Amino acid sequence: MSELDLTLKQKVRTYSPWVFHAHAGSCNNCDIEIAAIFAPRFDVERLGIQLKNNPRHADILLVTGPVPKQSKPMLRRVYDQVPNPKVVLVVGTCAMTGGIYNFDDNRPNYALAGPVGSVIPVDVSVPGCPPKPEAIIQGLVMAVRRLAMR
Amino acid sequence: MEIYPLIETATLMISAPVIAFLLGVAYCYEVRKVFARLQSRKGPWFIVPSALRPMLGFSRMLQPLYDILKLLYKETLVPTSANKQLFKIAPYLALISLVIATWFIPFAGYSSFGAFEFSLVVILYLILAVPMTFVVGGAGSSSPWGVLGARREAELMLAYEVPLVIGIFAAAIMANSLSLAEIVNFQKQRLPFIFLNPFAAIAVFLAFVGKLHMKPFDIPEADVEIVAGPITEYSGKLLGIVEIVRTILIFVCAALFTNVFLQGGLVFSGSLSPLFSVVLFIVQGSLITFFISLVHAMNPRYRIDQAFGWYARIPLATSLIALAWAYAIKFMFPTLMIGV
Amino acid sequence: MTLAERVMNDLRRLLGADYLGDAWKQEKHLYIRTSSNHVEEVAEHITKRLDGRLIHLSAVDYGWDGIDVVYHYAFDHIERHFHVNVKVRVPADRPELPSVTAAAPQASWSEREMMDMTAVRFTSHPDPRHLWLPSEWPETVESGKFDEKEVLGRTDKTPEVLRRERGEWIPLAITPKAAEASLILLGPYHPLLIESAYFRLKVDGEDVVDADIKVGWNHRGIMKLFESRSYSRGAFLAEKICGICNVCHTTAYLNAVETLMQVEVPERARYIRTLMAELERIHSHLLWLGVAGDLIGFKTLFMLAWRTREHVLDALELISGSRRSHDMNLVGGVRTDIPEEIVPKIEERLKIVKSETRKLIDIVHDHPVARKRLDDIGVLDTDTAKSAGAVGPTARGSDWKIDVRWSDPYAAYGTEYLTWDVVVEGGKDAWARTLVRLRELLVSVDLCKQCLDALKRTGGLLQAEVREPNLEEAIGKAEAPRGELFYYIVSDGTNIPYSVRIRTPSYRNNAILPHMLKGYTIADAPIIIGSIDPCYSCTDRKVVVEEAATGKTQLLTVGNIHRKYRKR
Amino acid sequence: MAKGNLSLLKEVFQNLFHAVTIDYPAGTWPGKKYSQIPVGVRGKHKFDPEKCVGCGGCSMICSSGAISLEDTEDERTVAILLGRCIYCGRCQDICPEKALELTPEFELAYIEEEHKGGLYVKNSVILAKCAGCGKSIFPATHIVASKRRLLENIDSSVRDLVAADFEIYRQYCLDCRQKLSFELKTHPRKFY
Repeated sequence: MSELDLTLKQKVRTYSPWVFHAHAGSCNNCDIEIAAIFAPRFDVERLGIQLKNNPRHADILLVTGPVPKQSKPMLRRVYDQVPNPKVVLVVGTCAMTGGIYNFDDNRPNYALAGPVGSVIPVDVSVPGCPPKPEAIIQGLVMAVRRLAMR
Repeated sequence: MEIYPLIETATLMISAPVIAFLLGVAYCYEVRKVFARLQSRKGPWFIVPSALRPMLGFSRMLQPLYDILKLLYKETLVPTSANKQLFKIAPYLALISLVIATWFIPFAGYSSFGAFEFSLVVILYLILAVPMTFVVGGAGSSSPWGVLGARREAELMLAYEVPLVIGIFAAAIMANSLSLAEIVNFQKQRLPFIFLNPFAAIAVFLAFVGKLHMKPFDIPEADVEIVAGPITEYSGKLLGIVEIVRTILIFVCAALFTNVFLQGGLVFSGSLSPLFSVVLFIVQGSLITFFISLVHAMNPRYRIDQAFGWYARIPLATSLIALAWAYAIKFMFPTLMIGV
Repeated sequence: MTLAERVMNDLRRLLGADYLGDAWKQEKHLYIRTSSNHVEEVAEHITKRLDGRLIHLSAVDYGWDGIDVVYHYAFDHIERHFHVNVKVRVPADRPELPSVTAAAPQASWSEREMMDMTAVRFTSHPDPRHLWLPSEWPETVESGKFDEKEVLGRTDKTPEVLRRERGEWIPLAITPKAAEASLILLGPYHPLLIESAYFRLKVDGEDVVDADIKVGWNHRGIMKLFESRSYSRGAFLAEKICGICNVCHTTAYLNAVETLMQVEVPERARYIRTLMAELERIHSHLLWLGVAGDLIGFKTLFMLAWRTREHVLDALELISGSRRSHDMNLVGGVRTDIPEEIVPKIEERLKIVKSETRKLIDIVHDHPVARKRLDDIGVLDTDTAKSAGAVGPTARGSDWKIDVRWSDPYAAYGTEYLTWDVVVEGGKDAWARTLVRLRELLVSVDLCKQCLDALKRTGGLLQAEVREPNLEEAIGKAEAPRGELFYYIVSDGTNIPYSVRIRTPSYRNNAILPHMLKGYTIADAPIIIGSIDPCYSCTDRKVVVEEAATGKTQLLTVGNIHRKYRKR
Repeated sequence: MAKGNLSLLKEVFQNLFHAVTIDYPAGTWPGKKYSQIPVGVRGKHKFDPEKCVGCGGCSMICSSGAISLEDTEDERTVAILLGRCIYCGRCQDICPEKALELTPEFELAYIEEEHKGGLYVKNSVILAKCAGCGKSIFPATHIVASKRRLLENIDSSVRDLVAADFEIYRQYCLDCRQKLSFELKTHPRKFY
């Protein structure tokens, strides 16, 4: 489906995605790279993307970190609070599989509740440790397209 | 009874809020763009690079409008613990009062009820209703952030409302009228009030900075302190209404300032004058918006007690000077002040 | 009489027959073995009389042989390199020790942590709540050295599930009743920090009356992971403890490992490590300046600082190939060289950073509103800083000169390599801490330049040959942007560490936060919390949980609305 | 007081006409599209299928356990799970044949539905069969490489002897070597 055939509803969703960043036990690398995409060098407000501090105002949920057991219910709750339609974008290796913290699948880390995908449905993933901000923007653009199709 | 004025009034009544909203969108965009540019960011693209045009359209000029439309298409969550009636009705109340306020504001000389004798008083009351409804909505949301935000909103309102009213009435005293159309007319024959009474202009400008929740007075919505303040719990359509209210409020404030202090765009008269006045009116409004966003970009946030103290000192003092100035001018140049 | 002799004499006199032996290891590290009778007196004597610091308290589980509890006292701020480690062995069947928290308040968190991680119990601890572990886990994790399977078997039960089973689960939600309570809970998801942290502020109107901090939500079990990988792989794990100060983490870890292996790092590698660490400090302080600006609502300062920071990241990327998480340090040296052609590029970026930093200092220094938000906020007087054991810029802003780079030089920080001064400010408030960081930025730029100059003259090896560890234990320290970073590694002679204990700077500073928050307003809370530059991924290598929610205090956070409260 | 405001005013007005933002998703030429891509940026992995011998050294050194070896009937697959890799580049450093490198391709975002089970970079090498029992043993190229390496490092006086021995027992799996130890007629270690 090409972008030209979008309805108004889908168009405005593409035009103004708002982002909430949920930190689920990551080491901070991905978090500061996410903050960096809102800083002057990469400023994603060009695309209409805004960082909101409130899940109730958000369309896209950015999640980082390997989800410690403690964070799991919180993450789930934040996900529930994002009004529909919503898209989950997972940033970083440890959010995707546990990365270095989940070194061996046979001997799981006692502290982790599994990757983000096991807690909430994931739409787009950005591998990297941490991904370069360009990669995060690329992931955001993918997420925006999915948001429009919801 | 003639039917023509009635039709004209009706048309103006319908078109005024729409125009106010669209200009508000433009001014909102300006705030965002200027804010971004001052920080050496690009902000929402004015012209989208060709590679992205299929996805993002030609220009992001209407970015605030897209935001609002998107919010209107979204799901709305209402916390069960909230006082639902208050919570839901508050944004609509604010919207209604602002729509009515637009009827009383002359738009480059055109307005539905601008010539009404006490239009200035009505407008001041109606724009006072906006923070009031935020207070009500925030308190009704039962979120601690909402309650804290409502409390701050009320305190801030007390702080900026006094210089605002005194400043505007200083101009009204000089013009000897409470009708906006009269005030505009008065300036048209003489000088804009920004030159006749600059103190009043400064006081009102500073009050508007607080009213529009720009830094250093974005205390009720201080994101790192109390999340989003009164609108923390709002989402989806209700948030969309709140955004519409904010958008119109920017226009109303800019237009009020233009009318009271910059003679509402009616500088020249002649055959081209209506069109020219409209353009000038919009440009003047955007200038005010520019200065507001400049202040917005250059300041951190005050604490609520500091903001209160600051308002109680500088803008209040300025507005009182403006009042004294108004009387002084009136007594010193009585001929200037009496109608021509 | 030197300080070392005095300390030894004092301890001999104090311990009497309990002085079971001593040994000098590393460079001026004294290890004293004693019995559990005199730990409190020793703590009191060292911290109060001799002006030493209690850095950390490690418990190492030796299985049936009992648990070694090591009290790490540092005197390096008085005499370089000088540390005293008091070791106590407690039996495995009755692992109890008196708490030293009353004598040395710094020990509070460390003791709580060790109670979580091992079976040791500190009797008479004033606040023996679980620090890291969920309160649902009655046993400890690391005592699972006995029966690892059993511990791991429990892992699929989350705290939520366990609490539900015990019938203590209360859905975290907003209720009108709770809204009346004047208890404001910041976090775990609060825009104040991009990481999750959890503060309880008891407020009266806007004024904070009482505060409690529950760090956590970030536990990744890293200390346990260290015990399952070799020293060389451990460096990469240390890199991932914190994304902001990863070079410092690896440097501290490798300082310990290299001491264990008795490997001498080549000179060029030392300079490269120092350069990376200093670039990282610039990046971290600029990041902090931006975040602090954001915390007082100064978005433009945030943008300007982060614009400048990009140049530092560019330089780091040029050197290592990655903006963050450089993976540069290896055991015995560094991985990649800095070729000559990129040195001028880095110098050019540093020049930009320097001029921009001066501009930023100008802006913040004289900005009336910014100063109003920072002056006299979050005052931490010198005595409290000393007794609570503040580290890094937090301590230096309170007129206390401690800096590992100066007091316990590692890499190329020694006077034979570089010349520089420790930045100390006497303001004791948030502004003083800001000023410390701003001035340190300029010092760091200068240090980087010195390193680059040194790289032009030095050559030779990048990595020394790696050997087997032949010491029993070693301490590695480094000055992270946030303060003193501490690693204690116990080796059993294999290529895998027997035990790793880490104390991060934010860990210590966080413990002081509740004290600093009292008496200010909610509006000040973000900048007070921000002024210590908290880094929760550092702090919470281990876990914390909010206590089982009792009826009265419930979480009132952004993050809390249960699904059943939704209405479409 | 005023000085700070003035320097800020000067700064923001300079910024007004000078944005540092790059045009990331849109830019047409790299200088404007990306911030910078210096030499040595660590992105997606790339195998050189000619060089890779399937020795598994990368899988052993990997700090995050992202590289796995999987043997099927006649192929060994070295698979790197991009969602687990921390891009430290140790595999690149350690690879004895220099067959693995980290390319500067860092834009790796993908839609989860399109790549269920994760995104892999894979390389397969053919496994040699044991002449005795027919089971698959080491990769054929690995055997060649290890012979080369062995001969490089061994004393020249016995090189021919070892080469001849290697040619014989390389055909068998470990079990068969043990079983056929006498019949293979290779020299025991004491000869060289």
